[in-house]
Amino acid sequence: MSEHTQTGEITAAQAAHSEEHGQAHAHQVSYGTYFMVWLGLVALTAVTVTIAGIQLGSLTLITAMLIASVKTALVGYHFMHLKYDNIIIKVFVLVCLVIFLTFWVLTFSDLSFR
Amino acid sequence: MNPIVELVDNSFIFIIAISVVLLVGVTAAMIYFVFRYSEKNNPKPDQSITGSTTLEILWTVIPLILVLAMFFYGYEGFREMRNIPPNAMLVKVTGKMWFWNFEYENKKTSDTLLILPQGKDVRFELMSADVNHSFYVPAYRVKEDCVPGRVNHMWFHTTNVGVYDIECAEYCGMNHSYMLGKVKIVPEKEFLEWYNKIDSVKKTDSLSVPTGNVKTDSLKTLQVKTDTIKAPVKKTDSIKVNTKDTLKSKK
Amino acid sequence: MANGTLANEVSYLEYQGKHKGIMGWLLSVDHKRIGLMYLMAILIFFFVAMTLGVLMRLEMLTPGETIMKPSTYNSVFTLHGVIMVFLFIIPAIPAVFGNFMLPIQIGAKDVAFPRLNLFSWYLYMVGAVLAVFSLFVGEGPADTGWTFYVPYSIRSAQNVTLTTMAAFVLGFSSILTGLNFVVTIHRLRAPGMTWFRMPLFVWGLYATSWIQVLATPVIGITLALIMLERFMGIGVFDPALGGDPILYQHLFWIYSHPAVYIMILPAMGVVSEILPTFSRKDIFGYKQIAISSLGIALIGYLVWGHHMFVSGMSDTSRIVFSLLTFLVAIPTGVKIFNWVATLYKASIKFSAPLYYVLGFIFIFSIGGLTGLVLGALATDIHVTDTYFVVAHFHYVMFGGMGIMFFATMHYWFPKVFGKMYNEKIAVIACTIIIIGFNVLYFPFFIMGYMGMPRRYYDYLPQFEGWHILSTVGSWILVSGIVFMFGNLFYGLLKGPKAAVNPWGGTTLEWKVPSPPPLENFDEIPVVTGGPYVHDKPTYIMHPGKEGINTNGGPKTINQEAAL
Amino acid sequence: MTEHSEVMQEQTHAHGGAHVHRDDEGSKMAMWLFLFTELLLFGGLFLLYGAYRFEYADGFKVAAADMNSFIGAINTIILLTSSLSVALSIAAIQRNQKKLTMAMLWFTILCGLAFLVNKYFEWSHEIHNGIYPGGPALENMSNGEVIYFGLYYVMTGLHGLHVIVGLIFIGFIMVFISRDKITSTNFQKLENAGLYWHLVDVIWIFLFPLFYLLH
Ligand code: HEA
Ligand code: HEA
Ligand code: CUA
Ligand SMILES: [Cu+2]
Repeated sequence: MSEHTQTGEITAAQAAHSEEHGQAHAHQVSYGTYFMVWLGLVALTAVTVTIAGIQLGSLTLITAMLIASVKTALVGYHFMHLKYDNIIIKVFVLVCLVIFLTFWVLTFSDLSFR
Repeated sequence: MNPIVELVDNSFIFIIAISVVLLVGVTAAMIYFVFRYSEKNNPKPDQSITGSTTLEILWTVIPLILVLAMFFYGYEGFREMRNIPPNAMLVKVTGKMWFWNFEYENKKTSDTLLILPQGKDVRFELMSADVNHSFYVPAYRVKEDCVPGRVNHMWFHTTNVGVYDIECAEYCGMNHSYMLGKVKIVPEKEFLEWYNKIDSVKKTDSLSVPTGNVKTDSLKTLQVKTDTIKAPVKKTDSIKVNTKDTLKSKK
Repeated sequence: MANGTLANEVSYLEYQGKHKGIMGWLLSVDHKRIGLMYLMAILIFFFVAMTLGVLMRLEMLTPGETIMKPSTYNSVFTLHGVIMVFLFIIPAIPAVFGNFMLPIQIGAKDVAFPRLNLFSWYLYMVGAVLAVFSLFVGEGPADTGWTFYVPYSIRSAQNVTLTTMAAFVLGFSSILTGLNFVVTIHRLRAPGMTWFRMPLFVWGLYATSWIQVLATPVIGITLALIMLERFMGIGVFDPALGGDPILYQHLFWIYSHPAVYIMILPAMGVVSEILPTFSRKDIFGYKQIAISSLGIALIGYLVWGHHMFVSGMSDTSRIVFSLLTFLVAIPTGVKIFNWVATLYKASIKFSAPLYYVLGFIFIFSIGGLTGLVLGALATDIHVTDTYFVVAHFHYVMFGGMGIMFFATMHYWFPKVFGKMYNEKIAVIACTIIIIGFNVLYFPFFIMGYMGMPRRYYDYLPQFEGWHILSTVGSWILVSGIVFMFGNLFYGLLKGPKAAVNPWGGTTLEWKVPSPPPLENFDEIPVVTGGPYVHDKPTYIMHPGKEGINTNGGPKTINQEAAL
Repeated sequence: MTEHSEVMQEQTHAHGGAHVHRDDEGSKMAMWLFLFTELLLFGGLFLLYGAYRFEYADGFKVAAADMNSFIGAINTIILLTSSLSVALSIAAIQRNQKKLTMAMLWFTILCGLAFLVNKYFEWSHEIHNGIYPGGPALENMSNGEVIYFGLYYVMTGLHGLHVIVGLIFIGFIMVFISRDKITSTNFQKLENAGLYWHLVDVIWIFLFPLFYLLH
């Protein structure tokens, strides 16, 4: 695993550049913020469990997935620091998600019409 | 005439014709340029040529139109293949390692040899008893996989009297290449005579034909050599009928 | 600085570091040495798989048993396919020449993660050893075809587990290489090397790397599931337990279709390098070629279902996949047309690499255009799983990527080894290869349309003539290939020393010595223009000496480059 | 100019990672790319889950009724909390609070272990009841249930494996911190470990409702 964290060489341009955002991208987030996010996550967990208890039919799955997505967004945005990340990382994440989504859509173009 | 065969062959010719034109064009231009603009003939290259928006648009849009046409032709043939006539006669086809089993509507069964009346629409329900197979009749340009656990469909219209090859086109183990069969098209009267005979055909039925290059003994060995195969399918009753199929019969 | 210059006079081949002799290679994290280690390993497996191919042709020379039993034949084509796909064609150009040239072409000293790079090589070797191992233990190698379709792959008593494990490990090697390249391209470009000043080979690798990262994990999990299914019977793919074999095919092709563009995009990148060099002229439509690489990669994700047109997939799905399939032809066509247009009003120096490229354009077009026959529903249903498909993919894989691999070996030979080969013999060998290739594979198209199914040990009498012709073609091809490798090998041992820039290339690798020094550049160059400009220099090789302030002038460019 | 040529000189001497300039941004990018591969690795399984859930909706419901959603919920909270502590450890190292950083990471490891212990009891309970691939209880179950449990074991098993890998990753990071290899100005390794841990958390966020809350 440590292989991935190993730093690489960089060229002059980036070396000069890194003073701005290559290295010390230390955006300090207050402990309180993280705590609030955690509270939100726990609350959402409670909501999912409660909703699963009531009979909502096909809505159960949809709400469960919606809540899970919101939780993921919270984790990604705050805990994983996507909020402060370079735009390029955000684009990467988007590309990955879009491609993953197309796998679903196209597979279900088979399953749901079979 | 058989409409599927015609549609398949026509779309093949259509695609190949366009392809040949493109291939010849590209190759000819390439070879011409290599000679015309060789070091000797053109010592000074024209460095000002780096691209052309007009050309880029042309060779994006024209190919787009061409491929959409190809798609459309392919789609038309496909629609015919999936458009099963409602009163087609039904034959259930089961692929087993490594032979074909056919069951007619009156429960008459036959292995390897499929006898059909001339000039009829025939619908096939394709099933498998073990692994994937693919029921392929090159003369009618159709094939469809036999997948364990489900039922697939296929149909064709029988035309000329004669004997045609059946091949298994999905790899299914050691004797995949010997999983052959024949479809014999006979005049309707002759068919009905055979069809209404009570007992099912044996492999050595008088109507059977030598199966091409397959040595007769290889037909005998078909079922013995199962040694490379582990346990057979556990529940054979799990084959479910595919009710949600989009291919509604022709109204 | 004096120290650095000294170190740079020693080529990477001669450099003696901490470790001497063979360990200096096996533990080297230098991208060039790793590239060469890949080359050795890959060539060995290429020879093995080619030999298997020739053996198959021998078996098909006569109907019935010629030299092997049916079960042997089944293992042979499986191993041929697995080795060709996972051990040769996917890693070949990226792992060998990508590793070697990518850092140099973007003006960097190494890839972003040199140690990870070495680790990928070791993973590759582990996968390779597993594949070879499967030959000798238990019941022998898998006999499922390289597609490992269930339920046969669950039931077969052969060593399917080992073979899938090999493919699994190789997948991770491929992922890590891709990951390394993406970061390298984003982070290590020399000052002034904007996205649209990158050589097109780099663009090809960039698109390829993204496919490696985003598609390969899917096959990883799929193959792992096959292993689990064999060990424990978890049921997800076993129809006896309710599993759906068609779902397996979806997962397999979600990776394996994009994988065919992993195979071809780097090769197309090399085409875009060789053409401007020997045309002595800028490439035609640089941006379109660059973007079309991304286009192919992207659309490549959407078409996997065209391998399943007769599997029992829903009709809606078949129609959607067929339509999407045709869209890939557009960016590919854009590339082909731009390449041909590059030759227009050029000043062409005819040579072996260029000859291979011309062969590529011709042969790959045949392969690609017949891909359209497969993409159209009606025709595919007739020819799928026949020799038509076998012909198609040998035309695009061998005739496309394989031929370009040969071209690449010739083109960068002087740079990699610092030696020259015999040009005349190279041209003759290329001619024999192109002729042999077509005699070998063109009959497959005809047989396929006549209804000769693939993976057939035996065949019906109507195909005999075509099979004989094709087997004869394989002998012509063998002689051409032996000739070609012999020539290269002789050049390696006895060839004259190569100049820094024997072809008059314009990209950065032609600005460093042949073979390149350990760290490629003693000073990171500054880029001032496009990669294929022939009439003026577009690189400043010693910005320090010339007193160029790389930090001052092209600031905006730097910012763009940093993305 | 002066500052710049220094950088380049440094580059000249450096080789093979011996004395190289750091590129945190590149390191982070690599980590994200690696997370994508993890995501798609699980993605294949999620796709299978979706497909079979679609095909065998009833069987899945029957099977899920067996699951103890209480344990599932507890485990969810445990993982969420461990995610918080990893995030806090990064915030702490930024503020140069080494002790707090280490404490937070210890806490994370404890959470991870608690999660695994819970999983262990859950699995052994089911295995005890004969519910496992090829187990006696599955004999009488419908196809949907068999596949549900097949996927359950594979997905939670693979996830558990990731928890273990994440723990080892964090363990290494703690060694680095104690040796001051990771500091308030050089903590990308910790950040990467955090990213990995959060991904493990995110996957569980989906596994939980899919396997436990399906009544
Ligand atoms: C290097 C690998 C490679 C490449 C690049 C391609 C490229 C393409 N492939 Fe191929 N393919 C394979 C490797 C590859 N393939 C393999 C290995 C298999 C079999 C797997 C197995 O089952 O074992 C396969 C199988 C396969 C099938 C399934 C066949 C079947 O099993 O039934 C199909 C179906 O659509 C297909 C289509 C295409 C298409 C449309 C392209 C397109 O990308 C081609 C685009 C190129 C051109 C179109 C030619 C050049 C363009 C012009 C000259 C411009 C003008 C063009 C037009 C106006 C149209 N391929
Ligand atoms: C890059 C990919 C690649 C390449 C280059 C090749 C190359 C060849 N292939 Fe391959 N082939 C595949 C990929 C490839 N194949 C795949 C993926 C399959 C599908 C497998 C499956 O169905 O699962 C397949 C299937 C396949 C089949 C179909 C099997 C079947 O369906 O029944 C056949 C049949 O003839 C065949 C033949 C050949 C031949 C004759 C060569 C020839 O080109 C080989 C030429 C060989 C030489 C020219 C050898 C020269 C050199 C030496 C012998 C050594 C000399 C030594 C020194 C100089 C030191 N291949
Ligand atoms: Cu049955 Cu092939
Ligand atoms: Cu494909």
